[in-house]
Amino acid sequence: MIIEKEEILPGVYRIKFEVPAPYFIEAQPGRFIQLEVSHDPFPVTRRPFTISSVSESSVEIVFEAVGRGTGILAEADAGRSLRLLGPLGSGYRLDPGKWLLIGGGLGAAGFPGLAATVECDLLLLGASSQDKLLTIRETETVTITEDGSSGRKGLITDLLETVHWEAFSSIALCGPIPMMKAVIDMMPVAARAITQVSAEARMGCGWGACEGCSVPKAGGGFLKCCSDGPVFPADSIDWERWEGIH
Amino acid sequence: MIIEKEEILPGVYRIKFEVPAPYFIEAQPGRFIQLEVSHDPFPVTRRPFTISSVSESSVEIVFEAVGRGTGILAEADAGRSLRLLGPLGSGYRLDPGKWLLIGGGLGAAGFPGLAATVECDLLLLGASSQDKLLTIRETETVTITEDGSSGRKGLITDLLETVHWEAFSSIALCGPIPMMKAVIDMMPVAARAITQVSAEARMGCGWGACEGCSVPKAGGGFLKCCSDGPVFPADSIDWERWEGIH
Amino acid sequence: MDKPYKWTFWKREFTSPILLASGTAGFGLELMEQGFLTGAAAVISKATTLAPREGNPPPRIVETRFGLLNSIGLANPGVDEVLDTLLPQAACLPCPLIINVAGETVEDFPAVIERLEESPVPFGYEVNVSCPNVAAGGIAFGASPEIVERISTLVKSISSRPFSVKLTPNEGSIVESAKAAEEGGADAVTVCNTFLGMKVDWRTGKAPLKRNVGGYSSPALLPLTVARVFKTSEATSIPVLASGGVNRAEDILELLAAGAAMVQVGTWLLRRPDAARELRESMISLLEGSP
Amino acid sequence: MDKPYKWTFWKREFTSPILLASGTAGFGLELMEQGFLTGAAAVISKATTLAPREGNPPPRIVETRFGLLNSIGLANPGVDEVLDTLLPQAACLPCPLIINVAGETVEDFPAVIERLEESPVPFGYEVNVSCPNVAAGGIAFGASPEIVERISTLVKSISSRPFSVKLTPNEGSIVESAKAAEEGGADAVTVCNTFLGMKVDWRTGKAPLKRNVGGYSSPALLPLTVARVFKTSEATSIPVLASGGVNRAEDILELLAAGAAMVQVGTWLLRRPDAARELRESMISLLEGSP
Ligand SMILES: Cc1cc2nc3c(=O)[nH]c(=O)nc-3n(C[C@H](O)[C@H](O)[C@H](O)COP(=O)(O)OP(=O)(O)OC[C@H]3O[C@@H](n4cnc5c(N)ncnc54)[C@H](O)[C@@H]3O)c2cc1C
Ligand SMILES: Cc1cc2nc3c(=O)[nH]c(=O)nc-3n(C[C@H](O)[C@H](O)[C@H](O)COP(=O)(O)OP(=O)(O)OC[C@H]3O[C@@H](n4cnc5c(N)ncnc54)[C@H](O)[C@@H]3O)c2cc1C
Ligand SMILES: Cc1cc2nc3c(=O)[nH]c(=O)nc-3n(C[C@H](O)[C@H](O)[C@H](O)COP(=O)(O)O)c2cc1C
Ligand SMILES: Cc1cc2nc3c(=O)[nH]c(=O)nc-3n(C[C@H](O)[C@H](O)[C@H](O)COP(=O)(O)O)c2cc1C
Ligand code: FES
Ligand code: FES
Repeated sequence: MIIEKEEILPGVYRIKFEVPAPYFIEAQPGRFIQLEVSHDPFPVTRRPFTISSVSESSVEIVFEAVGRGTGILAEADAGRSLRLLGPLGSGYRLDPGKWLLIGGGLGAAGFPGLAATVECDLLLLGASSQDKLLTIRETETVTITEDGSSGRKGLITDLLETVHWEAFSSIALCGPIPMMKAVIDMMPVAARAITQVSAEARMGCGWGACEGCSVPKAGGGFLKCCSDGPVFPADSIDWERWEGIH
Repeated sequence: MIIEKEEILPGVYRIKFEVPAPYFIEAQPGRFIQLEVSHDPFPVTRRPFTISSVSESSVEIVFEAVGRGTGILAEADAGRSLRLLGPLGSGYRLDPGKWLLIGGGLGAAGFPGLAATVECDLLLLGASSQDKLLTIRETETVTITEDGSSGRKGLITDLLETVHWEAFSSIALCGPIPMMKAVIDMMPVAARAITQVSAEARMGCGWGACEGCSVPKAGGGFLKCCSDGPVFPADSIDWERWEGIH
Repeated sequence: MDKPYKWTFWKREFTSPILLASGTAGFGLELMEQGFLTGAAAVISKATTLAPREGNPPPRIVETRFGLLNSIGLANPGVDEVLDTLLPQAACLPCPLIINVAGETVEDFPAVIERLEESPVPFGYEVNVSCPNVAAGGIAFGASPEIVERISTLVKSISSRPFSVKLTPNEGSIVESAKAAEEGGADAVTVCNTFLGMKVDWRTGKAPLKRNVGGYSSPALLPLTVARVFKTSEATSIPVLASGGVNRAEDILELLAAGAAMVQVGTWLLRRPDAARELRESMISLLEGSP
Repeated sequence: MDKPYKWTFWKREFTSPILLASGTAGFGLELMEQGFLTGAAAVISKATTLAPREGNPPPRIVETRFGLLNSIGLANPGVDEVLDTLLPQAACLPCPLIINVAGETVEDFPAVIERLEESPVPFGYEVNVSCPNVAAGGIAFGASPEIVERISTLVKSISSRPFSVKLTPNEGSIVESAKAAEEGGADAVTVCNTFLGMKVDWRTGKAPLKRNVGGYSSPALLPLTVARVFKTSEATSIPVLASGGVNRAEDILELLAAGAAMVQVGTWLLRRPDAARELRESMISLLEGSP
């Protein structure tokens, strides 16, 4: 059941669901849920959302209304019951040491949970404008926007020049594929090796059965976003092929 | 737009629609409308309802919630806008002289308009019980119910024995097919010749194009309920074949 | 699709790509009376056969959860009555009339069309090879490319009017049949028709349709039509008339993008007799609004 | 269907008529872990081929307004890996496992099954003749009754386990192919599979699926399955396994009434991994509640 709903940015919503059992509290950051957005059979499949944060009795997501399913969700009021499946997939490998988080747009939706779990030293957030920029509390954040409405004006890659890559022992990266690829391409090889990316793909089931959610694998073949991921070592992905999909 | 809605009997509703132009006032009794019950594409077709009564700016129907479409209508509140097509079909031939009206259950839904137009001398109404018995104002009415909860206990045919058929110059008959056939079978031949029946059939279009609404024609072939009727001379129908349909 | 939006089909220019599908618009007469033909490029008549046909026993229309089953059985007054009564009236239609022709044998098709040639009214024909071939045990003519080609050749030989062959999605290969129609001289193919469907009441074990199965149509079948339009338009060079599943302006644009030359609206017309106008208007707004 | 409701299939008794359809349940392992196999009579595995297959380029799943297009491309690790890894794990399933087999040539089918015979795990096979026959230019094996019969005969000759032939609704005649499967010794036919479907973005003119067309499934296709189950069960005396359009208990009962021996649930399982339990329970309530 939806217990809270808020439009945190224009067209971007935070929804908190009540969950009966406390199994979400165990969910490591980066895992996701599958939401049944309508009582009708249509749209047929559920919609996947990264778990943004959890408590004993609740789970939160942050999403942007981009289409049909998220449009229905954006209209849903507190009190509405929706079927929710999860936590699904595997999240970030929670290595000790200092973390650098790099998020593009709504890619940062999963960072609150991650930032609360690991030792997050620096958070770089980019977006087209302030309107699309999530804020994540209690973390040193540097922002950049394409229109300069928050932080520097430019692309997230412009922030990378000054990063001391050696200072971090883990990097989390999440955002649109071209943005992630640009970031990966600019990284020193050593940084790539410690980078985990949170991937997105159209999903059928969300639990490993349908082979619908393929992400091109480095060296050939495909990974299953829903069960091999959605968080993957950056090196396990074939970035060229992946970029070609969209 | 629905301007009034009332549950007049358990599961039986009267709905009054506002209509923009006064063309309904001209509709002769027995004509019908096609209502689009949902904004969705499903159910695909409209639902036909006899016009129960009309005013300059409104049209009324009386219906029973028997399935999906009428179920949706039964839930619709005043203020809801529905697309309405009509008046469709051809109604009663309004011959002068005394009329006898015979209705079974909801078959009497169209009688208020008819009774207000012709010189209605006697109205015979039958139903399974009082719960299903419509009341039509300002007309001498004799009722009969299967369970005896209103009027005599029995079937409408039990009322026919005492009817002075010669006293009437027109007869209107409407109800379930087996009931209508039973009435027709008991009538003197002369009465049959002055009887008009209001027929029902599953409709596609409602305006004569699809050949979906066939009613077996006396002498072979089919009549189109929507455009040849829905009101037909009793003699134009092949009652044996018609009864076999259901 | 340049402004002021025009679609050319069979050498005529139309301001709308919408055809009213066979069996759902009669001969256009009822719609004309109400002024509901605005927005329609042409009307396709209900099936016309050599002899009059009563059609199937009722009920002929049965709804399912997400669509419609019909079992009309090609009810029509026969070609004589069509020539004597309906075509003279249809001469007043504000748009061209295409006559849909059905038969029980291969020879029926040219026979009906030969008669129709007597009238100046038809703009062209739609040859419905989805109906059962009595001589071949009830398998649709359209299931066999050889028969499709033969029928097309026969029709071509007796009429100089353009014709489309309306294919069936239920049997055979629609692509092979489309190629055969082109080979035989058809000026278009209609892709496709209703899909074989059925409803059973599980409580009684009975089907509401007396013949058990009927023709199923539904807006949910649009992707099936899109695929078949795409494949047949790739495989042939004659115009493809799309038919199946249209109830929105977006659906029309999608079928045009998939390769259709014109798009038919059938079942939706039963619900919205003014569908052609409505759909055309909202299609134009979409086109104007698009970058 | 006497209380305590039992369905007999391939000489086994089941307390549910529900099979989990190929490609939507993996090998049942994920569902087993969650306890979601309750209510399922058997799991049908995803397609297994001789060599491993990567599958089609993503996106592989595209939604349409009223249904789902998939273009998985029979992605699977190949029969060796299935034998080495998946079948040993599947030995713990609480219900039987039927292996769905696909191929690119006629000979692939018996070759894969010959290997699978090495394992004690499979309860039987489902031979997917809806896939394209490379030697015949990509037309589905299932389109030709002769080829269906040949494949059935070959499979019969190398395995004593029961098998079903999964027919295609897209090409040929499903009734003729069902008869051919019976003739060749098949122990059941599966009727049917996804329908060829496509989506096109009218603004860009592009199809989201890289191969343009894919397999379409939707609850709105149920009447198409009902008709085909009815016709094939009339024409053959082997069990018919219904597949297509089920998302309610009523749908299952309708397919059983139309002649199905067992009923598969596919796409709906993607949305409700515990569909088998849910559907079985509500089916039993309907049966109890009915007069
Ligand atoms: C593991 C995972 C986690 C996600 N977490 C979040 C999140 O926390 N917040 C958030 O806003 N979004 C998230 N997404 C994306 C979100 O699932 C999609 O935006 C949503 O499914 C779109 O549904 P729709 O019906 O509104 O869009 P549709 O109307 O179906 O399509 C609109 C657009 O969205 C794209 N799209 C559709 N489905 C997906 C999908 N499954 N993945 C990516 N793009 C898609 C389509 O290509 C299309 O361009 C996540 C996706 C995945 C796979
Ligand atoms: C000319 C005409 C006038 C009518 N006037 C009235 C009226 O004034 N008041 C009233 O209550 N009903 C009237 N009906 C019947 C009414 O149209 C049906 O009850 C209604 O369409 C059922 O819709 P549904 O979706 O609720 O039923 P469904 O869920 O579709 O079916 C429920 C039951 O209703 C029957 N049914 C479905 N459609 C029709 C139909 N078109 N005609 C007859 N039976 C049908 C089915 O056989 C089924 O048993 C009239 C029908 C016609 C043809
Ligand atoms: C009630 C009805 C009657 C039809 N009659 C015919 C017909 O006589 N000849 C024909 O070729 N197609 C006939 N069709 C098929 C339609 O012309 C159309 O091809 C089909 O319904 C698919 O399109 P739609 O989804 O727009 O309805 C009929 C369809 C319906 C619903
Ligand atoms: C994602 C997906 C994958 C599928 N993979 C296979 C497959 O590998 N082999 C097969 O025979 N059928 C496959 N199918 C078809 C289903 O088994 C089923 O026959 C079809 O989807 C119709 O049933 P439904 O409406 O219940 O989904 C697949 C269907 C889907 C949706
Ligand atoms: S979404 Fe089905 S396997 Fe990943
Ligand atoms: S309902 Fe279409 S002709 Fe009567």
